[in-house]
Amino acid sequence: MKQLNIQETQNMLLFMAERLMASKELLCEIDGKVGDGDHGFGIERGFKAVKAMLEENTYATINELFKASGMTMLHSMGGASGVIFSQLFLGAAAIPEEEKLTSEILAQVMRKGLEKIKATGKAQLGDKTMIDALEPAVLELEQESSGSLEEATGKAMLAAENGVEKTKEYPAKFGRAKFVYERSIGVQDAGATTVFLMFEAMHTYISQQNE
Amino acid sequence: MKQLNIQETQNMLLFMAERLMASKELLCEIDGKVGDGDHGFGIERGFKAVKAMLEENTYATINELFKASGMTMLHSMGGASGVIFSQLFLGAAAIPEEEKLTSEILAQVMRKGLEKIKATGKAQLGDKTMIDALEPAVLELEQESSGSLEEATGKAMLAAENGVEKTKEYPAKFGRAKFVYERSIGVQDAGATTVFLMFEAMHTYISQQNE
Amino acid sequence: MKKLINNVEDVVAESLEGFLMANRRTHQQVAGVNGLVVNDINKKKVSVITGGGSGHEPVFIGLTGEGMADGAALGSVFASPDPHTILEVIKGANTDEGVLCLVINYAGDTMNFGVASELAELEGINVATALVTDDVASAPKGQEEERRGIAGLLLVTKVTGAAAQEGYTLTETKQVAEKANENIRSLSVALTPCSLPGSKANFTIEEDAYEFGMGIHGEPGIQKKKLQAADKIVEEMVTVIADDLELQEADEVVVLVNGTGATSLLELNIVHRQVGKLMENKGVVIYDSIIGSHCTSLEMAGVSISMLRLDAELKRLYNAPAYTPYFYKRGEQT
Amino acid sequence: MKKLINNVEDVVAESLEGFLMANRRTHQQVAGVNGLVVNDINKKKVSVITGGGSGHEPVFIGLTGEGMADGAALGSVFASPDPHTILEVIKGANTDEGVLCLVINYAGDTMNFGVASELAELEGINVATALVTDDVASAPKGQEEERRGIAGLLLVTKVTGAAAQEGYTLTETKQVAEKANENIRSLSVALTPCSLPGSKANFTIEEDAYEFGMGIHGEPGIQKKKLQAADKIVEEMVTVIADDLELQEADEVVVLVNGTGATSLLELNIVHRQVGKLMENKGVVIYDSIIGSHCTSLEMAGVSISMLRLDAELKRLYNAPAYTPYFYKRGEQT
Ligand SMILES: Nc1ncnc2c1ncn2[C@@H]1O[C@H](COP(=O)(O)OP(=O)(O)O)[C@@H](O)[C@H]1O
Ligand SMILES: Nc1ncnc2c1ncn2[C@@H]1O[C@H](COP(=O)(O)OP(=O)(O)O)[C@@H](O)[C@H]1O
Ligand SMILES: [Mg+2]
Ligand SMILES: [Mg+2]
Ligand SMILES: [Mg+2]
Ligand SMILES: [Mg+2]
Repeated sequence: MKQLNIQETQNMLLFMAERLMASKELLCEIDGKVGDGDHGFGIERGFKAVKAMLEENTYATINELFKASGMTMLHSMGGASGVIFSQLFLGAAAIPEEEKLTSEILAQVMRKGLEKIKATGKAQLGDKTMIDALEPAVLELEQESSGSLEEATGKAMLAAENGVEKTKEYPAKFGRAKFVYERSIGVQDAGATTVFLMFEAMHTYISQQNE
Repeated sequence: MKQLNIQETQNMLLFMAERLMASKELLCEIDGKVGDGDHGFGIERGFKAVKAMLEENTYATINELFKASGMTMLHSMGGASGVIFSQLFLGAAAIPEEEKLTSEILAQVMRKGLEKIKATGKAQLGDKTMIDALEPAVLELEQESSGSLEEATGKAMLAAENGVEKTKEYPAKFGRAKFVYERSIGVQDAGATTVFLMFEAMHTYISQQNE
Repeated sequence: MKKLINNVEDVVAESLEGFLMANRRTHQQVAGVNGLVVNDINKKKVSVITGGGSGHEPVFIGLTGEGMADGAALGSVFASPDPHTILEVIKGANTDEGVLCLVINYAGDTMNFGVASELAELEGINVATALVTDDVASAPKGQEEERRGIAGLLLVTKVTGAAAQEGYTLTETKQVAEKANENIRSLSVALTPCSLPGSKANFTIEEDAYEFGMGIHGEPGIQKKKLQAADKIVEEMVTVIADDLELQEADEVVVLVNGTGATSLLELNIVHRQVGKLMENKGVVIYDSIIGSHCTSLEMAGVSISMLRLDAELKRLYNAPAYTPYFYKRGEQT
Repeated sequence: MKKLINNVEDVVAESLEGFLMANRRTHQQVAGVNGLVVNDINKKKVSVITGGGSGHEPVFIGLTGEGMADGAALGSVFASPDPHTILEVIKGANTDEGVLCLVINYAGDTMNFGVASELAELEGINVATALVTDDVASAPKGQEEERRGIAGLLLVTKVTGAAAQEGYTLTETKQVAEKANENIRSLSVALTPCSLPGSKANFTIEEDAYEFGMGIHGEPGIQKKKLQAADKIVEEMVTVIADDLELQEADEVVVLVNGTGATSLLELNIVHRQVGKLMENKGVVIYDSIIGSHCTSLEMAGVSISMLRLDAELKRLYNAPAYTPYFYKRGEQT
């Protein structure tokens, strides 16, 4: 599959919302190790709101779809990840209007999102945040941007997974966990885990469409 | 041994104080089952004060000795048992002055104490209070009042022990435990346990003197 | 349960010392005992004192202040103060108009206050006692005087302190305390037990259970129940209280939602929400509500609900200004 | 940990509802969001608002009232409110003189307040932000602006609210908040963890250990230490605070001994006693002390100590009257 239309993209986001909502406990547990244990609740709140919104509305462009999702997350989640994760979707505001989702479009949305996140949160690769999963995933998307969505999301997912593993090695410099700088070594980052789960959900949805 | 002089009686009370202080945890645990778990602390406070007082002072009569002990308990323990247990010793105020402790004098002190306790606390035999240990013990003391102190305190101790066992059968009608009326069945009374330990201490002290 | 203390025996004395260091502008120690009185006792009005075991903070220290109690006698944790302590507080608070003791109805408290009152009378002090028996769970209707006292003490102290301030005589002040007590009911539940400093918890409450009908000393409740949603628990509590108080439509009440220690205000507010809804359904008017941890059992998680039915006199007295370190009322409510 | 709640998702909204039912004479909800403002916003003075995650009650609701904050935006438990909620509270509190946001320095809070402020400015509202960064444990000296905010927020809100009341401009009000923040240090320790509604505790603290340098969200502290007597723990805390604040002989401070949830007032007073002794040894004057559970982490057992160094301006502002549902100051202290 090389592209999704708007409705299919919307269904993919719905599928992602379900998957992430179901990961609440896992994400709380990870966040609880060195953070405050609420990441799963925030993610659940955000994706629950996104799901409700997507079930009610239709969109004329891919950009509108992503932007609406981002705005919904921004105004429903709260917490650090509310602003951070919503900006990932709001990246769609910075690219030309599209009616199809291709590997290239997805790469562009996520690249813009990544830039916004870095500008807002000031974190860089290696700071033990969701960026450690997101940045390598975006790089893969960009490399695979002429290939199939299945291949692109699959590689991005593996890169994100690898990024999650790497977060275990770093001390946290941003977010709640930064206050336990040394004690955070060995613990994986919650937000990075969410990024992996998001790519995993996209990849699973797209693979299922191919069958 | 048929009698103790004032100094020996004082030593017996010191010995009792040590023994009861050492029973703090046991008494707290028993009180905690259906009461508020502080009986051991109160008994420790009272006997600690008694011990300090006895180590500092000498007395001209048995009555003074017991009265001073009772007043010290009254003004140091607090709680229900502060008033109740101090009155056991304050019973000595109601009998003629004595310079020796015999089984008969002991029986008289305890009888008067029992009466005061009943008048103040309104509890009767079978109400699951320290009276269930004290009343049978006083009866034994009275029956053995012409015999040796060792025999008298030994029988009183056994009667008290038996009384403690009986408290398990009754529901509480007085003190903290009364509020858990039915749930208190099967649990022994803390104050009754203290009465047994007091008689046990007296008996042990007197037996050791005989050796 | 770990605690921020030094020696178990010094807990009450050190705590009082720390309290007084922070409140020296308004409070002072009664020399030689674990007791305190407000500064500048007004000799021309009845003094109201209270007291009991420690571990219920802010009760009893937090009940002392302008328009509330004038002094408090403090016992060891969960143990009534001894008569000597009480006597010294009575003497420290004594005025030309006499001293009223507000005592929660536990055997230890009534006996020790009883002995202390006798001693005070021997010293020529005019002293009276009013008992607080607000806990509906502790004895059936018809045996109200057997009931123990719990968090309702706050509200009884509020109106009684105001009466003394207004110049009521000792007898009148006692009467108003009794009237408040007749019009107040409370009920308490616990989700977790507490432990005395230096002890383990007395008993356990299973993860799916709560204790119904608690006193304030960490004793087990009268019944163990299966845990439910807050609204359900509150409904059971309010039903018992409202029935016992025979609340009628258009009655006016003051509500106290009291945390017993580890209960967050987040939860207490949720409890109050349901109390409000249930009262609205009954047509009972909540004149005012107090939500907070005023009468605690150390670190016990739980809540008590109290309701005081108002008449014109009690309402006026409730509305009078009051300022303690942990409770205030500006007296301007309309 | 069992809790008195209904549904996990409804905790904050229901709690706010319950709070407002009890405080309708002084407070009102901001329509559509979990936020509140005081009744009768004074349009002629700067409004001060605050907000953050829930689970710290009485913070943030308990900071709102006469002479304190004019509104508060409430997030989910331990999560900053979203920008929409904050924006609505800013709008609800807005005046001719503008709105100052008092925000504790956590990434979530600064980001969400940041977005909300941008949105407010787009709507023509004059809005400014002052951060509270009182926690000495969270970043070394020299990096004060990196530090997180904890219980010191109460004292910063006290003086900032008073400044707004006195008629300070928005810029001046912000400056006084910053000055208070520069002169305040806090440190927090925990004996037990807490658990979010619907979760287990995040981590455990052994029976012989405590966590040193806690935030207010139940995260682990910066260090685990072996449990000691309260006086020792307090000494360690006070030493860090006094050194960082560079307290000098004859300095005047306000002390806040803050319980984090399950800590009894009995313990807090013992903590305060030792703080008082240590300050006396140093020749530092404690102008006033606040002892209570003002900024909590659900049912966590622990304590934070805050010190605010006063100058003439801060003292005057501290002394101004203030009345919130959980804090008052009569303003007559001499
Ligand atoms: N400055 C930042 N830049 C990027 N990601 C961040 C930043 N701060 C926090 N995060 C991400 O947010 C996650 C925590 O989110 P969450 O627990 O929901 O918020 P909070 O920290 O407010 O409790 C972290 O695991 C991290 O990945
Ligand atoms: N009315 C009473 N008459 C006799 N003994 C009583 C009475 N009330 C209580 N007691 C005794 O006191 C004991 C409890 O003492 P303690 O725990 O020290 O006091 P408190 O009940 O105030 O916590 C009970 O076990 C019982 O034996
Ligand atoms: Mg978190
Ligand atoms: Mg007891
Ligand atoms: Mg007791
Ligand atoms: Mg959070």
